[in-house]
Amino acid sequence: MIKKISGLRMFLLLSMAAVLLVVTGCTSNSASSDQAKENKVTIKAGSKDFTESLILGELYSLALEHAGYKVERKLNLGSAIVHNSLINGDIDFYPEYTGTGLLTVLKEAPKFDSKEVYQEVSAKYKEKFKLIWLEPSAANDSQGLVMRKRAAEQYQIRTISDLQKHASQIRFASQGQFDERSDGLPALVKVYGSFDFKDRRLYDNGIKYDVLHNDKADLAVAYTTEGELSKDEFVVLEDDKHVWPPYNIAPVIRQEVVEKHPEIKDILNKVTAKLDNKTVIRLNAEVDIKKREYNEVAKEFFNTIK
Amino acid sequence: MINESIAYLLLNIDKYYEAVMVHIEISLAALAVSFMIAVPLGIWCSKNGSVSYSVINAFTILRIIPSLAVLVIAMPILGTGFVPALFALTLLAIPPILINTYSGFRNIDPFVLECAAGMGMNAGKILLAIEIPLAMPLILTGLRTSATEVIASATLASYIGAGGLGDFIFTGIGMNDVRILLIGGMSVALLSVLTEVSLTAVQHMVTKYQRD
Amino acid sequence: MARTAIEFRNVSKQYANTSQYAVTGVNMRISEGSFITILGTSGSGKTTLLKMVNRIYEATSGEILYFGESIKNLKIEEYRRKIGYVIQQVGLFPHMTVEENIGTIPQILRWDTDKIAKRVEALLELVCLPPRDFKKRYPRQLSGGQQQRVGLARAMAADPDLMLMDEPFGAIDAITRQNLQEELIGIQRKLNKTILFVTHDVSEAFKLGDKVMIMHEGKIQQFDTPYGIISKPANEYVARLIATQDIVQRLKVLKAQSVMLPVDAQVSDRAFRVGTEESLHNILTYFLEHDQNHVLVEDCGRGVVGKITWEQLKVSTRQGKILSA
Amino acid sequence: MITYLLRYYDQMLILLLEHLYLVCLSLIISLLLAIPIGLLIARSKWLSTAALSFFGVVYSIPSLALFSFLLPAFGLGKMTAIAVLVIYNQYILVRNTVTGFQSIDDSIIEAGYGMGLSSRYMFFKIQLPLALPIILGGIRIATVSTIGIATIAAVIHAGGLGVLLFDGLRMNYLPKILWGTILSSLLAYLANHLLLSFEAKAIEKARGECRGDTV
Repeated sequence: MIKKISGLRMFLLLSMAAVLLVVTGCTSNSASSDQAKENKVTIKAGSKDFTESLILGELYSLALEHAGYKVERKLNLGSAIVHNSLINGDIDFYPEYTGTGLLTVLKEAPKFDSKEVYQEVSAKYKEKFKLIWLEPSAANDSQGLVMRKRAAEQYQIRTISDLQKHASQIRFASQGQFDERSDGLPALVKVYGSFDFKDRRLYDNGIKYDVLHNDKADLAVAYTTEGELSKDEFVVLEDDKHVWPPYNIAPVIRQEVVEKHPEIKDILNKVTAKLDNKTVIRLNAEVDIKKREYNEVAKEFFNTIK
Repeated sequence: MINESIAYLLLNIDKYYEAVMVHIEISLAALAVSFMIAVPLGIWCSKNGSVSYSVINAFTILRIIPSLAVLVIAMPILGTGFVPALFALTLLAIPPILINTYSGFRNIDPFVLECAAGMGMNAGKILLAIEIPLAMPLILTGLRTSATEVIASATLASYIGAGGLGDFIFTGIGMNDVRILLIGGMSVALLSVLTEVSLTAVQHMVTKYQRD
Repeated sequence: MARTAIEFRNVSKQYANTSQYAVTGVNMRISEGSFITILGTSGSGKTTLLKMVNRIYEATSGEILYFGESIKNLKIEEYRRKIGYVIQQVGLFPHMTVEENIGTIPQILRWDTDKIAKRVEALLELVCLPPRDFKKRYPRQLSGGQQQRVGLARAMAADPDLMLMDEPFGAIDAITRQNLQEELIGIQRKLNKTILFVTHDVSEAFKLGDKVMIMHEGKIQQFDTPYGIISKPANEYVARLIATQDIVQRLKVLKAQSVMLPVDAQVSDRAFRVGTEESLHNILTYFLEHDQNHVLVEDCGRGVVGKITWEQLKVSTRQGKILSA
Repeated sequence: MITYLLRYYDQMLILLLEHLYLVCLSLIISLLLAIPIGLLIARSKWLSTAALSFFGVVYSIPSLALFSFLLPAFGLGKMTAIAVLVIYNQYILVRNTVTGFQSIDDSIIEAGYGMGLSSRYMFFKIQLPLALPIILGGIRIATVSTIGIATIAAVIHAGGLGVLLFDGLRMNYLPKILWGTILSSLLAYLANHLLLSFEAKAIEKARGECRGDTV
């Protein structure tokens, strides 16, 4: 009997060892690019946990690898912890949105000029966190509220002000954090007044367009570069009282990393320069609508710009 | 931290109340439906030796499927909200009740049944007056196991819009806000413990005859 | 004179969380080679007394000596290996074969395999289980009686000087129990072990014991031969205990030896002859069936040693009855 | 579905191996903790009731919440996941260890000690083999539930098959969800099967059953 136990243990140990070997083997394989140069510096790349951020995180990682860096990917982090991970040094950079930096991280008042917002966040980030904002993208992935076109027409809702008036007839599909985040519903309430929705339910962010499509809700939170918005079925409400600042994309990177390896700036900026709204929506759509893997889509796009 | 949690709770007491109600509602519904399916099925299995093996095996395999997977996979078919969550949770709750009903009936001393039949009871009377009361303690144990699992797993239903206390956990994770998480997590644990305690009390009452 | 195997010196036992003593102030000596039965109702302290001998329970006060040495000074495991221990529930190890069960202690004592195998076979023969059929079986493949036989064999594996038996036949049906009792008597005769045997069954106690120890409320009420107890109960309790047995039952436990009148070896009477161990019950039956008024008692090897008459049987029976009433 | 498999089998394999790694490592740690705890508390009725109630309450905390509670302590990734899985497993494993040892008939223990067997001998040769079927049953249940709960660990970036499920949910993409389900269920099924065969052998051994020759 004792023999049998040790047999079981042995089996577990062996299988564990095998797993370890394979896992480490695989990750190191994918990390080392085909043209590793003399500098074997490892950069830890992060991203948030939604499609666009994943694609961008992967895209920047590919650019660094192409330039001969080793990249350790820590993609798919929760939006709420990614900033702290960066400060802690768990990651070295991640793609962030200027508006999010302004409202959520710095908790400043909203501003509406892209340049102004960028200047403010980059100055304050450097001073407060020793973090550097690289060049921002042309793409602007603002927050928004999206409705099914039919419902919007039915209640004649075009702007968020209209929505506020008809809120009691509207079913809202939230994803939890929007109700709590300072640049989410609380910000809207401050500017537009309270929203007494007929119904409010939480759904995973990934299924919100399905929920709208299946008429389980009328209204959802949107990001303006989402692939689904390319469809005619949905309409984004106009933020007529300007709650939301512009949300341009830029990698935020730790100061010491940039100082040690200044050329990283150019490598990443070159990628950001290619990102306009059309491109980002197209990339998102490849993943969310055509159901391809984000790393594949990123690689494909990178091959066209390198 | 606890104070902050309580402050948040008081601020959102309406939402909390609704979430608790929805959580209880969905758990109770799942338990009720699975009880109504599993008990008759278990009885039937205990009397039909040949099928019992395959039925019980099938449900044991179903039980192996992670609850998250059941939930996510039910969604494209059954849509979002209450129905798929109920479906997933019911599937999760059936096996313990089924298996315990089965063994509860199987464990009854055949002499007792022989006596009852000898006294002139018909099959229906034996079932109601003898078999069900004797199997009840084990059936309730199964119900207890199911209840714990259902109450804990009902939090996952938040992902597909079924509401409940999972909303707090879900939001708490998204926000990385421990206050909100604490409210959700602790409430579910409390709910589960309360259920356990009350079902144990019921079980105690039902098994009175076993003590002196 | 036989040595003293076990001696109790003012032994008492009080369980934790109770105010009453389970056993109070027991003093006694048990000589080597004797078969002692301890008789009492449940709660009388009989099992406690027994289990203090192999230190399953520790005495609260007093001292128990094993061949003159205090058992507290002996290494507990080595000491227990010298004692055979048999309990009502048998306690065979369910995951070991009969052979492995019996061989447990010899194996620990590092006997060589051959010796163990031989020992196991001999013991199985002794308890009337053909080794070939039973060696490889597991306990659950045995009947209750067979299990207890294996238990007995296991207890004797390392040839202990002393056997402790706690109601070993309590859960066994009447007929099997009779057989086991007789086999046990035979084994004891053959091997001359010292046996302490706890039982609540009066006839079993009287049938098996050279001497019977009657326990009540933690105290020894009487410690004497079966005949001594029946003819002179020490007190009311003992009298009542044996009175619950009817006369015929009592005759079953009385042996020819205990009431016979000694006679000269040269008797040429052609009367019916019985052995010294024959029960008075059988002799009475003989008188009633054959219209005879005496039998001769014969000891194998020594010839006729005594005589029992109808009158005498009546007297001894009445004596027992009057004294116990 | 098949196209998805053909295209991404390498990624799926990595996730499967990650899952295996999570499950194996947390099971080993769980066992190393649970068996001594079980043995320690099995001696006292009071202690075992108290400890099991405590583990029972912990067990009833939803996994999603427990994962996030431990985030500050262990950080993102596998560490937290393993900690949570180990904590959950304690309930099942400790409970079964305690039951396993307490279910041994008292007469067997008494007979063993009465014969003069040492505690060490009693533990390894008598008690452990007799308690083994129930302990193995606990290990089996713990393994299956660990495989299930480990899918949720993807939320805290611990990898594993849950990534397929959550990504599928994020992309709202059925093949991914299906493969996640199939792989995790298959893993659980195989583990269940494998451990069941060990268990059957242990039961056979503990009960003393041989092929055929019952009386």
